[in-house]
Amino acid sequence: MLKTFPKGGVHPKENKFSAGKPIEKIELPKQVSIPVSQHIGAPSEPVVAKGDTVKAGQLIAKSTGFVSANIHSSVSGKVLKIDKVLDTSGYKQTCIIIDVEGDEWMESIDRSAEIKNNIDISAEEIKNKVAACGIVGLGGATFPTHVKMSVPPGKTCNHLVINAVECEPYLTADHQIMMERAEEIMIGCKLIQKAIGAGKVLIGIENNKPDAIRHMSETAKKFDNIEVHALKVQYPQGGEKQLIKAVLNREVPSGGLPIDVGCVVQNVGTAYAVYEAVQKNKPLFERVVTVTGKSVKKPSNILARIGTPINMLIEAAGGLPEDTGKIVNGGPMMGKAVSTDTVPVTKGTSGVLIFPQDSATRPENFNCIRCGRCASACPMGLEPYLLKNMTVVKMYEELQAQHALDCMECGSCAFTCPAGIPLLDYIRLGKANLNKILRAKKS
Amino acid sequence: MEYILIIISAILVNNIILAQFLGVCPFLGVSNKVSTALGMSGAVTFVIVLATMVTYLLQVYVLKPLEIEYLRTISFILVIAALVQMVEIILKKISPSLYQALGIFLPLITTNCAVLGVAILVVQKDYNLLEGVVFGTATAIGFGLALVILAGIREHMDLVNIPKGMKGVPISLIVAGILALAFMGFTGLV
Amino acid sequence: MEIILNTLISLSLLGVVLAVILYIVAQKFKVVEDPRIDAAAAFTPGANCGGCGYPGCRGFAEACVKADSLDGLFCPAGGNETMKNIAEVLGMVAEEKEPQIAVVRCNGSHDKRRKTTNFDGPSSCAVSNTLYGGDTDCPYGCLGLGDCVVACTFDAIFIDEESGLPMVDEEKCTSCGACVKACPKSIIEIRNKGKKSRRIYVSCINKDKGAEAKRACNSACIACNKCVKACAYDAITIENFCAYIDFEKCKLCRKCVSECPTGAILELNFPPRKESAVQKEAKVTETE
Amino acid sequence: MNQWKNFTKGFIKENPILVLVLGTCPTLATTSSAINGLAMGLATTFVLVGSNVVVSLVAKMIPDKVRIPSYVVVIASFVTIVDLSMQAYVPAVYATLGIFIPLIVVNCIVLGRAEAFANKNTVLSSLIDGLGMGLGFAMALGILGAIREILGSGAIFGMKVMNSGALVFVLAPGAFIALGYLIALVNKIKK
Amino acid sequence: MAINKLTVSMSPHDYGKDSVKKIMYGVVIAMVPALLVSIYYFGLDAIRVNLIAIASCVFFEWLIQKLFLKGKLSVVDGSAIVTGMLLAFNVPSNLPWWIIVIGALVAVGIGKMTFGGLGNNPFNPALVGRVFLLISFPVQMTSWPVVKVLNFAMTDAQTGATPLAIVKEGIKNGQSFSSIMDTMPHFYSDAFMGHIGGSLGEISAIALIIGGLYMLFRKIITWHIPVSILGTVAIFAAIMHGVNPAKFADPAFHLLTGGMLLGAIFMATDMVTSPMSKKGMIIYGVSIGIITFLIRTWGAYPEGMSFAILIMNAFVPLINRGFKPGRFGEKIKK
Amino acid sequence: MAKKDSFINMTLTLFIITAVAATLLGFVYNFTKDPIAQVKKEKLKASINLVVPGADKGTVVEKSVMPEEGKDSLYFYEVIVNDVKIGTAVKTYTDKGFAGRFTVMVGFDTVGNIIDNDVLEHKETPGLGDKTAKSKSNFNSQFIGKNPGTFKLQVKKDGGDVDAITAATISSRAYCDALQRAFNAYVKYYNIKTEPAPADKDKGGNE
Ligand SMILES: Cc1cc2nc3c(=O)[nH]c(=O)nc-3n(C[C@H](O)[C@H](O)[C@H](O)COP(=O)(O)O)c2cc1C
Ligand SMILES: Cc1cc2nc3c(=O)[nH]c(=O)nc-3n(C[C@H](O)[C@H](O)[C@H](O)COP(=O)(O)O)c2cc1C
Ligand SMILES: Cc1cc2nc3c(=O)[nH]c(=O)nc-3n(C[C@H](O)[C@H](O)[C@H](O)COP(=O)(O)O)c2cc1C
Ligand SMILES: Cc1cc2nc3c(=O)[nH]c(=O)nc-3n(C[C@H](O)[C@H](O)[C@H](O)CO)c2cc1C
Ligand code: SF4
Ligand code: SF4
Ligand code: SF4
Ligand code: SF4
Ligand code: FES
Repeated sequence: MLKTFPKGGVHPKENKFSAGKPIEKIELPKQVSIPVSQHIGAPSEPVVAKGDTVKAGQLIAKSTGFVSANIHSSVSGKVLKIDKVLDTSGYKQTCIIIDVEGDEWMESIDRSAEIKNNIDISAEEIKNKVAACGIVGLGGATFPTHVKMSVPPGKTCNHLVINAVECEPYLTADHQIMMERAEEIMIGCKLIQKAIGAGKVLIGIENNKPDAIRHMSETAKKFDNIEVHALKVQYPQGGEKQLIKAVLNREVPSGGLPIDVGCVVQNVGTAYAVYEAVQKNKPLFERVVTVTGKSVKKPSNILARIGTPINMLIEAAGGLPEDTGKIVNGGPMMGKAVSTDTVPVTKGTSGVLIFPQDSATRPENFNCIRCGRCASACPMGLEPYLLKNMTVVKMYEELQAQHALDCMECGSCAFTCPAGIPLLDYIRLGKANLNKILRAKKS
Repeated sequence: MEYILIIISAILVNNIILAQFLGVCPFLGVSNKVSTALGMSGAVTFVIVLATMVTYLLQVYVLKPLEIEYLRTISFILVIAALVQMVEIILKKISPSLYQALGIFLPLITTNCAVLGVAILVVQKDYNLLEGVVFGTATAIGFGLALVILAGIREHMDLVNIPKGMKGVPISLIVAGILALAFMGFTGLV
Repeated sequence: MEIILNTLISLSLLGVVLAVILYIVAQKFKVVEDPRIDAAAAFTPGANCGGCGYPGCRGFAEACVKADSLDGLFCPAGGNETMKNIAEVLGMVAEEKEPQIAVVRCNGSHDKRRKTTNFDGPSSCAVSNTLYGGDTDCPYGCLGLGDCVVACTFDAIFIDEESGLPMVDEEKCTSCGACVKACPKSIIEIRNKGKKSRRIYVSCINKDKGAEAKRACNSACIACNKCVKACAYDAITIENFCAYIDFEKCKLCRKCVSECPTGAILELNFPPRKESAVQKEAKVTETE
Repeated sequence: MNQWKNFTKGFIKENPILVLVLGTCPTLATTSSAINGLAMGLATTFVLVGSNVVVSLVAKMIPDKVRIPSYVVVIASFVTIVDLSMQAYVPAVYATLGIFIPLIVVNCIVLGRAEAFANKNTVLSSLIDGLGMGLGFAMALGILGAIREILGSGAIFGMKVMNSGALVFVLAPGAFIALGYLIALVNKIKK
Repeated sequence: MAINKLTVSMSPHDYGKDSVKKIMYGVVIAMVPALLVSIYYFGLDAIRVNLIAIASCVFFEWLIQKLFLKGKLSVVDGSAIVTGMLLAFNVPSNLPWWIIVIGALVAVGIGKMTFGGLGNNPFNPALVGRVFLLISFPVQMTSWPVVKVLNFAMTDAQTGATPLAIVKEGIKNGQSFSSIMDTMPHFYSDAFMGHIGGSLGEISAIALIIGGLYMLFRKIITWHIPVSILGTVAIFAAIMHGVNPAKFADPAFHLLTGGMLLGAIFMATDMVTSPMSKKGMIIYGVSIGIITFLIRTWGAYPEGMSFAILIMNAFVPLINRGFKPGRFGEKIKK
Repeated sequence: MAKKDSFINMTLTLFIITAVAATLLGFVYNFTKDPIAQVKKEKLKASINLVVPGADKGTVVEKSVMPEEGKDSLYFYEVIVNDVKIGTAVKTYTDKGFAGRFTVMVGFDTVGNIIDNDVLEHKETPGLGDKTAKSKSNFNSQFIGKNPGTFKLQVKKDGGDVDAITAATISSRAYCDALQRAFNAYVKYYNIKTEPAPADKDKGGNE
């Protein structure tokens, strides 16, 4: 039997239309707008001013705290202004808007195609380079990678778990990067492994990517202490707690972090970015984005510069279909719907999903019929219907007692609910309000 | 066997609330939360058992020999009132939180028909002291059972959308009605 | 006769014995609770709306009894009368409060604010607000899903069909502030009711620069400073590109209202103006 | 206080059963027919008036700690009087109301009125309050009794109007259900 | 290119295929075999009772929604049809139409809509209706027409008793279980096929089991509740039968008669009124089994399934409180 | 408003109140004692009179008799008019009712014929089992004048002579059981010779 996590989970239709499509580059946009907050943590502070000329890879906003990340220009050109622009979060955000003049990269970046596989650099230096290059988790959470690499004193990390499950339907970016850049990824893994002092690297890949499993296993043979694990297809295997459970059968305690069970989890894309940062001095200013959808003409995996408006990517994928009803930034289970097609690609944009009108709206909803399916589907063992009801009647203390904060917003509950109840909408609200109350209590 | 029959009868077949209609006011009043319902059940059990014993002695050693059994009501209720008052005073001191939770319902135990009802039933059924105590305890458990069930259902209903006009007492009564309907299934067990 | 004697003796003996026991118990387990709490609680409206900031009416009564003075304690639902009663019970003086009322500080009705997206989710402002700024270009404006309506225990606020904005019923509103707490956009403010219920306020809270605000909503405050200049009493300040009228300072002269080029300043319950010249002027500026 | 208002409040506005929801046990137990309900209501009214008057007379003299025992004695005396007289003079009615007569003593409204009204009001007000509350109680019992009689046995005041009824309504479950809907209805009307 | 107004909503953006409607109509389909058997044995009456029950349930739901409850009309969700059908399955086929209508009114009106409609009711509506009728009209509710092809004795007129009643009465009168069974040759095979007296839908074990398997296959229900009910009853019956075979019926008899299968498969599994967690479901099922056995064996009523389910419905909120799913990462305290 | 709680006044108040109440009640009791006793007597009389007409004109002698089967004793009320025993009312019971104990009053003449009979107390289902009462149906009139020695006190279904109430066979059976118990005790007590009771005590019989 294939490994997987034991509790809950769902299996949405995979719809991986863009699988196997090679990563393609698209032409540069006329203008990019680069938000100063593309990660979890404090927003960065712009270090350029209106009128400055910048090169691709040049630092344009500096990290402002421990949990924060540097931001670099993705093109060369002139800073038009620093202004508030609607970004993928649905709110206006400070962005650095650059008129594109060309594609001149910083000289320090090694643009050669050669794979640099010798690791002759200390752990400390790896962390510094990763921090300097503004690497954040590309698995969706955009947590600054150098922070994760700093294992807190008193804790040890014996496993680096590489998250290559790509459990979200539609998305194929990780899949494709594994097919095209396996060796670089392995070197990236080795780098992270060295930085955190982990003994072993475990790569978890879901069984619906047999070619990737084969290719990665082949490549892994060239390196020591890297294992590839095939996993049964089940959403949300990519959730780090689930992944650790599936690969290592360890359970991260409620409210705890992977490091509490001696693990650090990184996405494959992140590993590649680490390779580029450390070996090639290349800051994170472009990433692979899957552009897909049922009515999209040419589902593609596109290497896009940060700050490119997503309508350019859609254009490259054959244009916006007539019947578009909803555009989602990210996967269908956890992505955010955007309110216009002009929002920029950020470090967290793993996919651009286009839903036709008829599947853009939610299914008809009924009263909860207490079928308990949401509770069975919840990988965290929560009772989503209860959390929702408690949010509605504002029972926050009870919410906390019912472990509402353990919810990782995977959406399995809402996916599975036959009554079409927007459970997660309420749970999110409940969590937000509860957090507000807890914060107020603390201070 | 005798005692088992008394217990089954008092809890299931002739449930004090669902079949005998005694103690309905606190049943409706203190059933909005399971925790308070449990507290109330405890308090009622305590008072019922104590009251059964005292009134039994009163009946056997005072009223009967003196042939003044017509004073049963007045003397029983007097004893119960004093008892409840005592429990209230003591509770206020030793467990203010429970006192707060039971709030106005403690004095209501005085006027809880169940307490007087049990005392009178024990006399009517000619139980001896032990039977009386068993009967009293079982009745109180039956009361608690109905109370806790209703509280559970009401707690659940607080979380869902009950039609406005039905909220509170009406819906509790209807739940009680259906519960009584269901408990009729136990008819004939004893 | 014997029966009567038996009755008399046994019953009164019972009475005496119980009284003695009760006395002893009462002595042993004495707890003192201030009886004034109940007295004060009797005067509260019993709505348990939480407007006073305490958990329920009794909680408020308790706070009043415990406090040295009634400063800062006020029951918005019961108003001055309740406070006077409570003060009387407690032998303190109640602070007179000017009557207050909730005002909705968004004027972006359907015709003034373009809808840009369809929100597909539960009809709740709080939920919508966790997702994004709203279904119009103005991320500050009212979402119109009526959380405030749900929060109001006095049925004093409702969504006007035509404008899609909440309206406050002056008769019913007790200024308890429940709607203020419920609104995720912090649009509702509790303001003095004003003489004869007349009020003037800026019905906008946007924090964007004028041009941007104007793009999102026709009646946004664009921070043009005209009202500030017009006000002879220094009642208007502009902060974060939005004007605010201090109700303590405002003398209800209405000059600012006619100055505002977007109509963001609202006046309520005033008699109609005599000359419409000023308004006309305003219109001219608006079309410019 | 306006005595008329004081009197009428017991009928709808503060109806002991339908609004205050006190005294539910006798309400449920004795309303299997209209006539039983009314009889119980009237017996209760008598006790209520008597105890209200006496309590309002003696309230000032009673120390707090023995207040409830004292009131209870007053109430119980009246109940015993009713009990004995009914046994002696109307045995037929007594047979059906059975154990519920002694239980008037614990009917929450009696003590409730003594506590909430009689002990702070004049004798006259208390009398009127007792009368109004009592009659309101009797009225509600009568109505509930009539409903249950019609639905349960197809009769009203003993006269057959339908062939048969749904037995449940003369049994315990029907009592709860009928009262539930009646209260819901009153809530609606009051609004 | 100008785009139309985009829809914005929270994640997830993909949804499972199942819906309340599909579940409810799935249950209806699962009941079809039992319906066919009932038509086979009771003739047009079976159709009549079903039609009246379904139509009145749907009608009352619509009416109450229209008159008293605001919000969108919910009759399309199909739950009223299920309730109607199950009500019909639970009554004798010769029940007068007006009693069926009253039953539907009680089921939908009191049992369901009073609580706000689908999903809010703590008690199983069809059972509320059925028990209400049983208590209110005991004569009509306990005169079962004899199935068409008469096969066992004890039938004076056109109505007869159910095997459960026959056995219970016989045992009460001092007959032994086996001697009673002798009067009903081929009892087990008849009961399996449906050739016994009883309410409309409960007679055929095979049809009910087919329905149950279909629902299991469609994942409408899980095995926990039916298996724990049937298992408990079987165990208790086996023990008692072993102790005194004359006074207590054997397990197969218990499982095949009365509303045992109908209740265990279709009524106790109503998700609205049963516990959420698997552990809870087992507690619930075992308790139903015990209560049913208690009533059947020592109570006044020959059949205890309906009562047992209603009683356990009342405990569901408490069970849900007590039996939470295992939280991820809670056990491990480092 | 109320007085302070001191030992003296608590005790005194309760004392006075109970004393006053006691005196009052004592008088009421004295006053109603006799009418109540009267009423009780009449009630019993009335039910005896129903099954043994004429009892109101004569005297009644109460006896308690233990039956052969069953835990509790039966009550015999011998009715003597003008020194002649015209019959005996027997208060009998059965535990075979649908829902518990069933108390029946039956009157026998001196040779054991049933004069009349009625239910005193029962817990049967209203509308079904309660038809055994005289006021609800004429079920029990079929026993009038019958002698259980010859009239087989079993429902027809069980091979007896009794027409059962539709859908309430259990209650009907129980009723017969009560009558039979009374008859057996009666016959034994007075040593009356009747024709031998039907020999084929079959399935309807008792343990
Ligand atoms: C429900 C859920 C699903 C996720 N699925 C994936 C996934 O498919 N692939 C992935 O790389 N990360 C996924 N993540 C993010 C991981 O939990 C984790 O943040 C990530 O693997 C850490 O690596 P990074 O910091 O390099 O992104 C998911 C998270 C959640 C909560
Ligand atoms: C406050 C905070 C502190 C964190 N500290 C660490 C850490 O010390 N080590 C680590 O490996 N990850 C750390 N993380 C990252 C989380 O393990 C996790 O990768 C991140 O929250 C995104 O995961 P997700 O995509 O599964 O939600 C931290 C996260 C947060 C929110
Ligand atoms: C709700 C209900 C109440 C019943 N009440 C009685 C009753 O009071 N007396 C009785 O003999 N049988 C009662 N029964 C039992 C049935 O009517 C039983 O089928 C009947 O006694 C068998 O007799 P039959 O052969 O005349 O149908 C009741 C049954 C039900 C379902
Ligand atoms: C498996 C299953 C069993 C059901 N059983 C019943 C039932 O026994 N009685 C009933 O009224 N409705 C039943 N329903 C329909 C529906 O859930 C029921 O009407 C709700 O209780 C109404 O809120 C069932 C539905 C499902 C899916
Ligand atoms: S979104 Fe939260 S509650 Fe829902 S299934 Fe996922 S973890 Fe559980
Ligand atoms: S899945 Fe939906 S219908 Fe089922 S219990 Fe959860 S919220 Fe209710
Ligand atoms: S409108 Fe607001 S302030 Fe006024 S009463 Fe309602 S909730 Fe309170
Ligand atoms: S004022 Fe606030 S709470 Fe009220 S509808 Fe508007 S956004 Fe919602
Ligand atoms: S009357 Fe209130 S508890 Fe019985």
